[in-house]
Amino acid sequence: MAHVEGQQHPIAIYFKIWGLLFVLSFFSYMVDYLQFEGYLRWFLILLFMFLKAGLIVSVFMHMMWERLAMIYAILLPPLCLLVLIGLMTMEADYTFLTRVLFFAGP
Amino acid sequence: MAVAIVLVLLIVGSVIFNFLSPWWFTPIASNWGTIDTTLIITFIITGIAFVAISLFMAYSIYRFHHKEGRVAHYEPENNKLEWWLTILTTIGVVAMLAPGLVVWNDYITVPEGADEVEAVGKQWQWSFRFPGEDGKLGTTDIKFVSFDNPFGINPDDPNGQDDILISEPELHLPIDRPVKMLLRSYDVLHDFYVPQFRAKMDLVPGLITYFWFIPTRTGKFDLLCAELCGVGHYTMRGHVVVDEAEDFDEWLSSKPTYAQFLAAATAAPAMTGLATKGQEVAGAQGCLSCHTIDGTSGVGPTWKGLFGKEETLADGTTVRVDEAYLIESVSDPNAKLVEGFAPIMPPYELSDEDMAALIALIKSKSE
Amino acid sequence: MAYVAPAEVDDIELHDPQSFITKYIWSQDHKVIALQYAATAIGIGLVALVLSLLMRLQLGFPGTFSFIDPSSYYQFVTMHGMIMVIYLLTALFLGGFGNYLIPLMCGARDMVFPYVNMLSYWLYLVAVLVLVASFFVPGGPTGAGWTLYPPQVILQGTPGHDWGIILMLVSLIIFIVAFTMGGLNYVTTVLQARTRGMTLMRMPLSVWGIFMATILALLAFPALFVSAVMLLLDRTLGTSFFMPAIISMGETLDYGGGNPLLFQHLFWFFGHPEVYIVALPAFGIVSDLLSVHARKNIFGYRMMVWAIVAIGVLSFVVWAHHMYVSGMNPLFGFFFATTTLIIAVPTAIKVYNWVLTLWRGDIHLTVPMLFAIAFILTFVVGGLTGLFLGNVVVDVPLSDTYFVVAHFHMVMGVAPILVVFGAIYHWYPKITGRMLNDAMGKFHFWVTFLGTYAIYFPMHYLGFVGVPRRYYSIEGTDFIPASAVTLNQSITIAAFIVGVVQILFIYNLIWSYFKGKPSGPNPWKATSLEWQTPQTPPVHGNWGPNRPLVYRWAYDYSVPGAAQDYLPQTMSPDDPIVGGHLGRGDEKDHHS
Amino acid sequence: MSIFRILATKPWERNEASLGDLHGGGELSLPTQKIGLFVFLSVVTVLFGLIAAANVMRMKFGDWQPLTDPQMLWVNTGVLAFSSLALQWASVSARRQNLKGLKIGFFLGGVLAVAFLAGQILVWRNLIDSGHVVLGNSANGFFYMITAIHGLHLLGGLWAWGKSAVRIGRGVEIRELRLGVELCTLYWHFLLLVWLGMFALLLRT
Ligand code: HEA
Ligand code: HEA
Ligand code: HEC
Ligand code: CUA
Ligand SMILES: [Cu+2]
Repeated sequence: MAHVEGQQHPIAIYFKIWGLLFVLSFFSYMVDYLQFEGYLRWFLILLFMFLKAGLIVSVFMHMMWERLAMIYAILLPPLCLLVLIGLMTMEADYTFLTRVLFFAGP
Repeated sequence: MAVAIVLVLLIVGSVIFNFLSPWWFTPIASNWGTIDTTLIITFIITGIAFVAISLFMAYSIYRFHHKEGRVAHYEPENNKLEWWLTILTTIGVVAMLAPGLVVWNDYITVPEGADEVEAVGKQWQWSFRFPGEDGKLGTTDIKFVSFDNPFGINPDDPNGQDDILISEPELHLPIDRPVKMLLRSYDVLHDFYVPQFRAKMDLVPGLITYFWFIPTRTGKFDLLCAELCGVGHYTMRGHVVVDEAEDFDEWLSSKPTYAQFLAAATAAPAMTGLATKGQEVAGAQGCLSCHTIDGTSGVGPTWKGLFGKEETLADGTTVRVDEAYLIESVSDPNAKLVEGFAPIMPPYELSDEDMAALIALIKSKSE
Repeated sequence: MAYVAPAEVDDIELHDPQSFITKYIWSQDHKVIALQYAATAIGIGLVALVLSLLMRLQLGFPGTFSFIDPSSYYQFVTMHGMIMVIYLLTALFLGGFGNYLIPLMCGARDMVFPYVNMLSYWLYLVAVLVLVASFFVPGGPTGAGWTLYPPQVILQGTPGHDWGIILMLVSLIIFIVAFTMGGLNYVTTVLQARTRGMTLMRMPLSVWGIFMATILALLAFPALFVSAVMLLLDRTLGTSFFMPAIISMGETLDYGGGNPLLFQHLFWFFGHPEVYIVALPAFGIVSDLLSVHARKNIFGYRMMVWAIVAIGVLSFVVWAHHMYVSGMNPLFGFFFATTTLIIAVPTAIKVYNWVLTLWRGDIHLTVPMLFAIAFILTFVVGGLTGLFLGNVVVDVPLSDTYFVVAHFHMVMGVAPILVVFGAIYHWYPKITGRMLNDAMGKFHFWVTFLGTYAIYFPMHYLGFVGVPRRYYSIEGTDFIPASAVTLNQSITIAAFIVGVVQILFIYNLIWSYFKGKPSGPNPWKATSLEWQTPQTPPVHGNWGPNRPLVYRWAYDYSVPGAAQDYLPQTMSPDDPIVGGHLGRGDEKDHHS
Repeated sequence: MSIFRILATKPWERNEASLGDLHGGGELSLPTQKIGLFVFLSVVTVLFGLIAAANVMRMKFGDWQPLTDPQMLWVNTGVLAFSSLALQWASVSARRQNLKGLKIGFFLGGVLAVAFLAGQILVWRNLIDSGHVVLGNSANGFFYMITAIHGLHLLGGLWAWGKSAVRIGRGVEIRELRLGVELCTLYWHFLLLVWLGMFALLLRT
C-alpha cells in the first residue's frame, strides 16, 4: 500500500484552505449566535460540517484516489444514514406531539 | 417494420382511449379542485413527452431498419443535444412540481376555524365522533375502551362528556364548511377514502393523523378503507352524507352524547347470570367488535332475535338456528355462510363453558 | 485474438471440477451457479405467475370460483408480489445474469470468491424452500401484502399471522444473507478481476447496471434485515418496536408505545432502492441489446454511466414517496416530492439515449431487439405515471388505487421482464451453442408485449375512477360504473393469454437446446468479451490458457473506415480489419 | 486518477482506443480479500446505523425506560479493546517477520474475544435474573438485539480466526499468514468501533 505520492502542494494552497475553514467555522458560529431555530439550524450546522469535512478530506489528506474511494465507500453510506436518522428524529417528535395532544397519557 | 406500425397504432390507440374511455374521475365534491388541476398539468406534460418520445422511436425504426447496404452512423455522443434535453426535462419537472408543492402546502395547512370531526377505524368498521357544544374533542386512550365506553374517551376529561358518538358507519357533514378529519385507529392501519373528495389519509394506531377539506356538493358518497387491514379490508365500507346545514343539525341532534350513552348503558336491564357471563365472554373474545346485540347491523349479523330464526345462507338454503348451528358457526364460521356477509369471521376455539354462556346470551336476546 | 502472457495477470485459484456432482451440483463455476440461480428463480416465478392468474380469476369473475376466498386472495396477492420482486427479479438479474455476465464481460476467469458464490446459491435455494414451505403450514402463508405492514401482519384477522409470517421473515433473512455473499463477489470481481485493458469506462453498460444495482442491494437489504428481525421479535417475543397499544377484535394486547411508521420508513428505505435494483440491470442490459442489434454505438455512453450512478445515489433519499398518505410528518412531503422528481431527470436521459441509439442506426429487428424496443415503450409509460405519484398532491387521490398497480406493473412487471426475455434470446446461443427458434420467439414477443399492454394500460383508468387496490371485491359501490366490471373481465382474459404463452417460451427453451440451429461463437457479431471466448459454450475458466487483452470499449460498431461493422474489444489497433482508423476515424473531435 | 477523472474519460477516443494505459485490471492496489472485507464492512456499518436510527426514533416516545447500565459492560468493553490490541500486535509482528509475537498476539486476541462473548452472555443472564426481560421495555429489546447481532458478527469473525489459527498451527510460512492476520485485525478493530458506538448509544439512552 503505497500512499505518499510524490506530488507536492504549494504552500499557498494550505493557507487558502485554512482561510476557507475559518470562514466556514465562522458561519457555524453565526448559526448559534443568530439563534436560528428548528430544522433550519440543524440543516445549516450539518451543511457546514460536511463542507468542512469535505475540504479536509479532499485537500489535506491528498491521498491517492484509491484511498479516497475507500473513504467514500465507507463514508457515503453513513451519510445517507445521517439523513435517515435526522428525518427519523423529526418523525419521532411529530408522533410524540400527536400523542401528547390527543391521547389521555399515562 | 411491423413494429413501427404497431407502435404508432399503440400510441394513437392510447391517446384515443384516453379521450373516449368512459373511465375517469368521479365528479368532484370538495374544494380540492386544485388537486385535479395539478393532475391535469402533470397529465399534459407527461402526455406530450410520451407521444413525442414514442413517435420518434417508431419513426426511427421505420426510417432506419436494416436494408442491404445500410451503415449505421458512428456518433459516440453529442453533449450539446444531451444538455438541451436535460434542461428541457428539468423545465418539465419544475412545471409539474411547483404547482404540486403549492397545493401540498394547502393540503397540510388546516384553515382556522375548521370543524373537527374524528373518524375511528377498527377491523372492519367505521365510527365517528363530533366534539359537541364546547367544540373540543375529549382526549382518548386505548386503555379506556370498554363495553360502556366504546370510543375510549378519557372519563376525567371534561371536554369529552358532551362529545357526540356516531356508532354506525354513516357520517353526515354540513356543506361548505371546512372540516378537519382527525383519524384514529384501534388496531391496524386503515385509510379514510372518499373518491369524490380526492383527499385521503391513513389511520395509524398509536398516532392521530389528519387531513382537511370542504364538502361542496350534497349527496351520499361511498366511504372506503384504502389501506390493507386484513381479510375484511374490502368490506370496510361506510357512507359520507353531505347535508344542508339544517338537515345536518337535525341529524346530529338525534345522536347521543358520551354522557347520555353512559347513562343508557348503566341503566340497561339486568340479565340472567349466565347471559351476563356471555356478555363478558363476547367482550373479551372480541365478538362484539363485529356483532351487535341491539339489532343494528355490524360487520357480522346481529345477535338480536337470532336464536330460533330461519337463517338464509349464501347458497340460498335456509337453516334453523339452534345450539348446534351456533356452535358450528363459531368453531367453523365458513361452513355455513350467512347471506349478505363476507366470509371473514375467524374461527374460535372456546371452552364449553364459554360457549354455553354465549348461547345463553344469544338466547336472552331472542326472547 | 490477442492475449496477455500468463505472468502478467495473476489468476485466481480455480477449483477444477472432478465429478458430475462437483461439476453440476456443488459447482463453484460462475456459469453453473448462474444457471442454477436462473432456473430456481424462473421456477418460483412461474408459481407467482399462477398466483397472479388466480387473483385475476377472482377480479374478473367475482364469486365464480368459490375456492378463492378472501383469505386465500390476500395470500395470493402477497406471495405474488413478494416472489416477483425479490425471489424472481432480484435473484434473476443479480444471481443469474450478474453471475453469468460479470466474469465473462470483464474477462475474468470466475468470481473472486467462488466458494462463497456457491454458498450464496444454496442459501438462496433454502430461502426459496422456506418460502414455499409457508404454503403448507397451518393458516397458510402471510396475507398482509408484500409490504408486510405491522401491526396488521401479526394480528388476528390477517391470514398467516401465526406461522406464515414467521416463515416469510425467516426466508427473507436467509435471502439477505445469501444475497450479501453473492453481492460481495460481484462488487469485488468488478473492482479487482477485470482483465488487462478493461478500464471502468470500457465496461459494457450491462456490467455497470448490475454493479450499481449490487451496491444498492448491499446497502439497502440491511434495512429489510433490521425490520424483519424487529418484526420477528415483536411477533415471537412480544417486544413493542413497532406495536402501539392495540385492541384487536375486542382484545387488549400487551403491546404499547411502538410506532408502525418506523417500520414503514425502514421498509421503504429498503423498498425504494429495491425497485431500482431490479431496474438498473434491465437498463444496462437493454442498452447493450439496442447497441448490438442497431449496429451502432450506444449513444452518450458517459452520460449513461453517470445516470446509473446518479440514480443509484438518489434512490436512497426518495423512500418516503411511498408514504405520502401514511400519516407521517406532513412536512416530509416537500422534501421527498422534490427528490423524487429530480430522479426522473437522469432516468429521462437514459430514455433519450436509448432512442437516440436507434436514430441513424442499422436496425436489425431480431427477437432481442423487439423486446428491447417494447421495453422502451412500456418503461416510458410506467415512468411517466411514476411522476404522477411522485408529485405529492397528485398521489393523494391515486395512492392505493389501481393507478399504482398499473404504474408498478408497467415499470417493473412488464419492462424488466421484457428485458429478461430479450436477454435470454440474446445470450442463449452463448450458453448452449444453439439459437432459440425465431418463429416461436416472434409469436411469444407479440403476445407478451401486446397482451401486457392490454392488461395494464386500462388499469390506469380504473385508478382514475378510484378503484382501490387489494380489494377482493368491489361490489356494492356506487361510484364504480358497471363497465369497469367488463373491463376487469377483459383484463383477466388478456392475462390468461399472456400467461399461457409463457409455456411456449419454456417449450422453446427446451426444444432449442436439442434441435435449435447451431449458432457459432458470435451469432450477433457483437463486440463484448463474452462473445470472444475460445469455446462456445465457454468452459471452466472461460479463456483457455490466456486471458484476453482489451483494446477498446464495447461499442465499436460501424466504425468509419473499418473493414467490418464491428470491432471486438480484443481487436488491436494494428489489425488490418480496423483499417488504420481508430475510434472515430480521423474526424476532428469537436466537443472537447 | 481521481474517480471523477475516470468517469470523465471518453473510451472511444483515438488515444483511448489503444492499450495505452496498460490497465492492470485491478482498480485498487489492495489484495482482493481486503477489498471484499471493506465492502462487507460498509454493509455492516449500514446495518448498525439503521439499528441506531431505529433506536433513536423509538426512544423518543414516553414509555422508554433506559437500562441501568450494567457495570459488567465496561469490563467487557475493556476485554474487547485488549483483544483488538492483541491482534494489532500480531499484525505488526507479521509485518516484522516475528513469528512468536504473531502467535502470542493472535491467540490472545481470539481468547479475549471469546471472553468478551462469555461476558456478554453473563450480562444477559444478570439482566434476566434481575427481571429485565426482553419484552419488558423496548430499551431492553434494543439492548438484547444489538448485543446479539454484534455477538453474531464477532462469532463469524472467530470462525475466520479459527481458520487462520489452524494454518498457524500447521506451521505455514509467515509470509502467507500475513493477509489472514491482517484481515482479522481489521475486522476486530471494526467490531470494536461498532461496539463503542453501540455502547455509547445504550449509555445515552
Ligand atoms: C422497477 C421498478 C420501479 C421503477 C423504475 C419506478 C420508478 C418510479 N416510481 Fe415507482 N413504484 C414501484 C416500482 C418502480 N417505480 C413499485 C413496485 C411501487 C409500489 C409498491 C407498493 O406499494 O406495493 C411503486 C410506487 C411508486 C410510488 C408510490 C405510490 C403510492 O403508493 O401511492 C411513487 C410515488 O412517488 C412512485 C414514483 C416513481 C417515480 C417518480 C419513478 C421514476 O424513477 C420514473 C422515472 C422515469 C421517467 C420519468 C420516464 C422516462 C422519462 C421521459 C420519458 C422523459 C420525459 C420526462 C419529463 C418531461 C419529466 N412509484
Ligand atoms: C415483477 C413483478 C411483477 C410481475 C411480473 C407481475 C405480474 C402480474 N401481476 Fe402483479 N404484482 C406485483 C408484481 C408483479 N406482478 C406486486 C409487487 C404486487 C403488489 C402486491 C401487493 O399488493 O402486496 C402485484 C399485485 C398485482 C395485482 C393487484 C392485486 C390487488 O391489489 O388486489 C394484480 C391484479 O391484477 C396483479 C396482476 C398481475 C398479472 C396478471 C401479472 C402477469 O401474470 C402478467 C403477465 C405475465 C407476464 C408478463 C410474464 C411474466 C413471466 C414470469 C412472471 C415468470 C416466468 C419467467 C420466465 C419464463 C423467464 N398483480
Ligand atoms: C371479524 C368479525 C367477526 C368476529 C370477531 C366474530 N364474528 Fe361471528 N360472524 C362474522 C360474520 C361476517 C358472520 C357472517 C358470515 C358467516 O356466517 O361466517 C358471522 C357469523 C356468526 C354467527 C352466525 C350468525 C347467523 O346469523 O347465522 C355466529 C353465531 C357468530 N358469528 C358468533 C360469533 C362469536 C361467538 C364470536 C366471538 C367468539 C364471533 N362471532 C366473532 C364476523 C365476526
Ligand atoms: Cu380498514 Cu382496510
Ligand atoms: Cu419508490
